[in-house]
Amino acid sequence: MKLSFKGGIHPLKELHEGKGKTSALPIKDLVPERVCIPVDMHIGAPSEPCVKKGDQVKLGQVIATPVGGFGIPVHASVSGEVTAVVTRQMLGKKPSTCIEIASDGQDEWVALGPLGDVEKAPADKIVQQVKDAGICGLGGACFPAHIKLMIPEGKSVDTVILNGAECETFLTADHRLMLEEPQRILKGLRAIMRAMQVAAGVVAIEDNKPDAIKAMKEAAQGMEGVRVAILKTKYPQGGEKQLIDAVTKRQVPSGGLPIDAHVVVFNVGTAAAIADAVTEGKPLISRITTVTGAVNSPSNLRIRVGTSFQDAIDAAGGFSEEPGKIFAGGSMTGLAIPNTAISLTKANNGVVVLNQKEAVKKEPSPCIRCGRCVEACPSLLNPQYLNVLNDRADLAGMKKHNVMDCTVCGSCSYVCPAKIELCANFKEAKEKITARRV
Amino acid sequence: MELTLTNFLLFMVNCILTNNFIFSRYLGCCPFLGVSSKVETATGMGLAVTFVMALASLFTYLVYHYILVPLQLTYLITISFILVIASLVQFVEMFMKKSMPALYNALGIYLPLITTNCAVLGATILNIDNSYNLLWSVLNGVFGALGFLLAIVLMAGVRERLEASNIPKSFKGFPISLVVAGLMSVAFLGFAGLGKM
Amino acid sequence: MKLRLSTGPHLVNRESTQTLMLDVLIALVPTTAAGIYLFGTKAAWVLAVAVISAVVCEYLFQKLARRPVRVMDLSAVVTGLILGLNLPAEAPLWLPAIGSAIAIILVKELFGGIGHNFMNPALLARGILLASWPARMSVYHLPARVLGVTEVVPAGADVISAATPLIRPGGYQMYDLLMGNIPGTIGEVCKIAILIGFLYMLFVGTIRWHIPVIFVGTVALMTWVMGGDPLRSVLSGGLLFGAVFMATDYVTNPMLKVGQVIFAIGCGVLVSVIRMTKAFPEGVTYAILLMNILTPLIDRWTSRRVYGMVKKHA
Amino acid sequence: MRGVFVNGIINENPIFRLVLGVCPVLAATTSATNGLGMGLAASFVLLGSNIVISLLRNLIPDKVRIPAFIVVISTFVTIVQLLMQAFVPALYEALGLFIPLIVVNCIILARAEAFASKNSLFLAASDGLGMGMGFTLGLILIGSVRELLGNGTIFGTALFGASFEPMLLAVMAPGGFIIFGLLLGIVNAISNKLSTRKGV
Repeated sequence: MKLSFKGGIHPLKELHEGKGKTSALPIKDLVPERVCIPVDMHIGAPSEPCVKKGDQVKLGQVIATPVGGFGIPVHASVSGEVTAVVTRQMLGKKPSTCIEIASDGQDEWVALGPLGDVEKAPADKIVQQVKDAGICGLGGACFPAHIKLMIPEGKSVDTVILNGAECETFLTADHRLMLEEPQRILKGLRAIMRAMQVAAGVVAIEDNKPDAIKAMKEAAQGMEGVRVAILKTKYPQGGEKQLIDAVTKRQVPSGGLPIDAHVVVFNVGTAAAIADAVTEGKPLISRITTVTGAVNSPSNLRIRVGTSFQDAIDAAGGFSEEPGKIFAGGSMTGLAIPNTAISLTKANNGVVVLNQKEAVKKEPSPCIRCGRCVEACPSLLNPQYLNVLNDRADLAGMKKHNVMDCTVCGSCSYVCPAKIELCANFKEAKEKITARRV
Repeated sequence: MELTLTNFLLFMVNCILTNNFIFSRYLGCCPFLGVSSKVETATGMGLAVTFVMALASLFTYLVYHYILVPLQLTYLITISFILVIASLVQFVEMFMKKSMPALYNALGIYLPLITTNCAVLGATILNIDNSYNLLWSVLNGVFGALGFLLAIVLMAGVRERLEASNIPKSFKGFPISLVVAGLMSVAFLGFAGLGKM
Repeated sequence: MKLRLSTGPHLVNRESTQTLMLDVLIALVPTTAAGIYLFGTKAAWVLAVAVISAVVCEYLFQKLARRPVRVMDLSAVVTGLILGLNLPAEAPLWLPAIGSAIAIILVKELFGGIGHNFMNPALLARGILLASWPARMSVYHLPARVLGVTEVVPAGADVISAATPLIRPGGYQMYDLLMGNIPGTIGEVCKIAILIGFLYMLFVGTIRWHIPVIFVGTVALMTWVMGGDPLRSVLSGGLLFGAVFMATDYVTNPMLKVGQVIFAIGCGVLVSVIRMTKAFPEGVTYAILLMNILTPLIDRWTSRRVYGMVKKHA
Repeated sequence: MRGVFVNGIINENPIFRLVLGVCPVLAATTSATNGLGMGLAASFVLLGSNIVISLLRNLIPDKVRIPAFIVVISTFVTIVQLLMQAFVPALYEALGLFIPLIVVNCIILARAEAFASKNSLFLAASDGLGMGMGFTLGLILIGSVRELLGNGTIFGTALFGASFEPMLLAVMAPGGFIIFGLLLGIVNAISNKLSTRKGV
């Protein structure tokens, strides 16, 4: 029986169209001439650069040391010479310090310290190895993985879920990864289960990727405690709360974390990175990103962290027509970028280019109370009433009506026939509420 | 009109729905327009009016039949009734302030408004015009007030929702409330057939 | 290269207010066609005047009040057409004209335009017309032509002083009720056409089944409980047309499904009660209007459990 | 003095500006004649009570102010009630319950409280007249609009031909609310336009 959750939107033809362009294309490697790696890619204090202009660095060498409990080190994603340590405006709100490295084309690895086979690696060392490899969630949040591996006092975890849903539009990175390297992912899952002493591991995949489901099932044969769960294709199935609801039928308590529902969720890409760190001691220096939309040859690229958007787009054959808007990620939760000079980070799972026609702004018209947004909201909120409160700038009222439980998934804005930007309003309101402690 | 279940139900439906104090008899429109911006305040006002109407019907009936009629002073009906109601409200306010503080601060603020409420005096005079006996007078008062409560709560519900819509500037406030009341009373015409005694 | 910066989602559904209203119009085509076929060109004129008057009134009001003109979202056309279908074919042409003016200006635009009216414009206009010109509104002639096969209907104009066959002694066979060979307003007679429209709207997703099915079901149940013939009660009067096209008007019914169920049951009960009193042959108009008034309170008092409203798992 | 009189009619018109005494306004405007009748009755009571109250304003102790006003007003109402029953029974029948209800009409109590008890006899009288006139004019305006729509006549004289079909709703309860609401809105709109043009 296919698992699913309440609410959400059923993808229409044009949503699927987005994935069709790249779901059959194998992953191509891209080694750029130049990278510009920001030091604040992860959630937590930005790391402190420990190299200066002119230093020679090898592939995987630590170029910024972690700061604070959440901090993780930043590694060089190409071997070559550090050309500059400068502050530049990236995707974040404030400019961030970045380390530019010009590649020497050798791709020569620095000395690595693997822990060996995942089944025999010492459990307590895995967490430190993951931290030293600078691994953070590749699903889009980039939350430091080693923090999730450590179970805080008084909490318990009985299931680890690998998020292979990839419910976002246009993106096929996880899909190709599951198809081409299932063993790496499952090794990573075993490593996580070993580190957290958890017996059950579930890889959750949407039923619009049958080939990936088959590949993962074959790879998981005989693996103890590992199973593949098939989910109905519906957006936002990949959201942590919706995934936990679908797989374990438990709900993350409002204001709580997945661990309050005894579950931890990792992206399949993160698991693969953990496998590399444990078995080969390799830090996280590359990730798979789908470059698609108005580009001549849409493709799935294994980009190095710090590659500029322009290099990624050129590798995908450059613009096929005058771009109107480019966003990092899928069309539902992607962040629009101001220019193509900024660089891709560990969190960017996609680059989508829209032409002028698709990018035009749709004029909102008055709400006709049609109730489609209420049906679509996966957090079971009432977006229509929240928007009425938002028009009155009644932040306290919105908080009382659980706007903080909104996961900003965009389903309500997607279905609204009056084209009201509900999701944008709620995102802004949430930021104001946290900022002003309403 | 003897007290049977059908008569009781018909009378209730008649007072609350068919001949609603506000929508078909125009009694009590001032507080109806004034106090119906919030559902909480509207319910408070409605309950206060019900409370006072029950007592008013009782006392005015007694005053009329045991003072005015024997002394052939029935032409003093208006003066005596309004004085009875005014003093009643004063007394109820003092009584509630002392012994039911919770109820007082919920309904207290509306009590002075009730003296100038046409519904109270109107109902008591109707009791006499229709020559109801004591029981039917009190029932008429209570059901009439419940009709008032229903109308004012419905109105408050609608007006709360209208806060979010951009009504033309010159229609904001009283004009739009009157139009809303008018449109509601068109719907209440549907009850014309009900409660035919 | 000028890149537009905005927050997600960047690609949205193609459905817009205009397409929704267009779907409602398409769903109304069978009913309109049946009405015009049954009642002849008189009916066509009534419908045309109703629609044109609605659109013109909306355009003028929005221009006068210096508001963005939204006539293109077809909501005025829908209101006009539904009002027209609510009128008898014999109605003099000034009736739909005034009716549409009331529906658009008094009930919708005065409250701030689409989305802000608290009662269904077409239905309230019918209520006002019924109260203002009762004679004109309740003169129903037997349709001029006949749909499908039926025994010979007396040729004479079978004028009924009150609407629909509820009153007529001897009543009509079920077949006539279904096909619309009965006196009534233009839109409510031919039940088959209404059902086609209903199925289309369900298929396209404009409306959900909850309100029409529960509304009609409640009326059938209450009629059965009170000893009447449920099927006949469902097929007579304006019940089907009201339940499918007017009770499902988004703006005036509750937002949450549980609220809509309460709304539908309320409508059903009120229709049965009003019909029982025989004051008005037609309870549907007033029942839906009364429930429209209750909708803000239903919305206020219904809520659903938000995701995560659970105590921390043991 | 003239200012006070005009003020009662225009700037502080009891119906369109202060929106007081809504019940009688709706109930008595089913026809222009009813409106006139109610207007005159209310004006008589208002005038009488203003005069008496301003005469006695120093004698009435402040504590017992409201009940005293009510006694004065209700005596005048009873007088009007008896006079109308005697001389214009048809009009009395038409207005019915709403004649005694003049006692609780907010305008009279408000004027007594706010104006008559604080000013000299002459001013109080002119204010009473002004307010009364304003009230009556308002009632006549609404009454004639409703009568025109309701049965095509004003003060009983038919204006349109026989073919005119009156809008019965206008003389029914809902019509009262709607027409009064619309007129109120239109008056607001006109006065807003006037004040903006004069830059007031």
